[in-house]
Amino acid sequence: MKSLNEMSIKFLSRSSNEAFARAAVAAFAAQTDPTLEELNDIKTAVSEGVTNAIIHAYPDIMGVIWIRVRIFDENKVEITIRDRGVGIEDVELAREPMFTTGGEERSGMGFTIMENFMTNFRVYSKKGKGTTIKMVKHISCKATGGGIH
Amino acid sequence: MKSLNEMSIKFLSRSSNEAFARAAVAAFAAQTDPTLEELNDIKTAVSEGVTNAIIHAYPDIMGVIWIRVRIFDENKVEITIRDRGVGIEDVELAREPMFTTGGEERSGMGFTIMENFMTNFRVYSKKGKGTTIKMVKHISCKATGGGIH
Amino acid sequence: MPISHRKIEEGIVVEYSGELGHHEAKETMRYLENIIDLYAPRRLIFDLSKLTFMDSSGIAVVMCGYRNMRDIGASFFLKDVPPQPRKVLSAAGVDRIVRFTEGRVHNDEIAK
Amino acid sequence: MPISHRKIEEGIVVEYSGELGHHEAKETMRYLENIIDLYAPRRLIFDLSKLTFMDSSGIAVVMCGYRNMRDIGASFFLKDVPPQPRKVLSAAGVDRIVRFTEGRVHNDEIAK
Ligand SMILES: Nc1ncnc2c1ncn2[C@@H]1O[C@H](COP(=O)(O)OP(=O)(O)O)[C@@H](O)[C@H]1O
Ligand SMILES: Nc1ncnc2c1ncn2[C@@H]1O[C@H](COP(=O)(O)OP(=O)(O)O)[C@@H](O)[C@H]1O
Repeated sequence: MKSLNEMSIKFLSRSSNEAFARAAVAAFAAQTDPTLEELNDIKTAVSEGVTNAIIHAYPDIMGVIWIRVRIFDENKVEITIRDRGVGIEDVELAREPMFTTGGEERSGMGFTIMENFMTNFRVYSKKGKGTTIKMVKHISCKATGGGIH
Repeated sequence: MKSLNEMSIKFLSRSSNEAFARAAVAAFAAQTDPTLEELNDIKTAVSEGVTNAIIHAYPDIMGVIWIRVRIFDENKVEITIRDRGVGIEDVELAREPMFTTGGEERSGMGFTIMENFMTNFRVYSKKGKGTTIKMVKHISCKATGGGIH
Repeated sequence: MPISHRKIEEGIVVEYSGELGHHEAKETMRYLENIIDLYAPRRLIFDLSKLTFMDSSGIAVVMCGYRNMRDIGASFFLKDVPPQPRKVLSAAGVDRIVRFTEGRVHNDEIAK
Repeated sequence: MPISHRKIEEGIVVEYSGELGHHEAKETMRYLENIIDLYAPRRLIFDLSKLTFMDSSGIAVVMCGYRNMRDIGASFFLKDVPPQPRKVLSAAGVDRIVRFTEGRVHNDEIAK
């Protein structure tokens, strides 16, 4: 299926880049004319995915993070976040609410939020190879006519 | 010289992506703690460069545009915008204020604004191959301590 | 479209809000031209108080409004231009051609 | 730092403004802990009216403030939580543990 529009970004796994990453995705997704809540859901999910790559995928080194965003017909926004970090041994366990290897500073709710806030959510990971998460948000059609304008 | 932080973005030459491109660069550059005027200068220059790639580099086809932003020590932000479009025959002429091949809809002030609003500005272009512009903005150091935080 | 107009005693006020780049320029020019064709106002006040960003595409928009009004012997004003668009317009010398005004539009002020 | 505190009759108000993600979380937790160590207030009101964005990193920050206050037998409140952070906190069930309050903090309200 061909996308109507797409972009990708690539950046270093510095925590100072979290704000940039979520702002960039939100600015791109904004052209589907989402509601404020839909746009905030996307921004929140991206923040979770990027934070995971920064702290879990590259715990001790500076790595590279990729995000691709594609807009499809019928107001479907697909977001892919990819790292080449340590990977996840047991994805099912990692996705459990409250599960975290991050200690007191983490809530273990990242995956749960991505899953709840987005329409579809999938995780692909291989120990030692890295992790890719793919999520889709359906944008409600407005009476005034949504779509790319 | 190694950058302190960097990112790159890649997107289709749709005019609906202009707002995304300038917002993404501004969100990244914001971590150097610029003044509002400095950040607006960067946003404006990026908007000019991206608009040129969209309308002049790829007049009839949908092309790809790349932006790389690097932050160096001493609050130096370097922005590179690259297209693989038609290229510019005579760069010196193109840089003249008011020169445009875009007709009534363009003012011919894009290059002049990039040059005036940024600290350094260079254009590399080859007819039929594409255009790369590289611009640098020095961010003033604040008393409260600037730098990446 | 983030553009609207209203009639006042002094003429027509057109208000633009949000960002104005190349993506929004063509439709904005067409809007201004339509308003001028339709009303042939004595004065057109382009209210930019809610303009959050403008690049050089906006210069062509402003000059389009200015020329169309001049051609019918009428006057064109820019009202409440924020700092960022003002810097872009100044870089192009537009502030030496088009008249800027601030605050409430009064007959006496724009009649100067 | 976009965080500050002030004493009021009812206790201490800590106000956070801007975005709160992982990048800002550690410093924010430390700030809350320091305030609690320093003042051992009877009530800590974490004013989030100016919080523009929060992800799950903020859950750990809120729970850190809540636990530290509980450990000294004192109360912790979240004040004026905007919709986006509220949705994040609800997803984690924090709204069933921590008390939320709106508007001006009155002695009688938070004494409930
Ligand atoms: N990109 C990643 N690379 C490696 N491990 C990850 C990645 N994302 C998540 N994980 C693992 O999954 C766990 C749960 O993640 P999450 O639900 O987002 O909660 P949290 O980030 O608070 O720990 C993490 O603690 C970590 O062990
Ligand atoms: N990326 C590009 N690819 C091809 N031609 C370009 C590019 N950027 C600028 N030009 C040429 O240079 C001219 C001047 O550009 P500029 O000063 O930005 O003004 P304007 O965009 O208003 O025409 C353009 O009209 C065009 O002919």
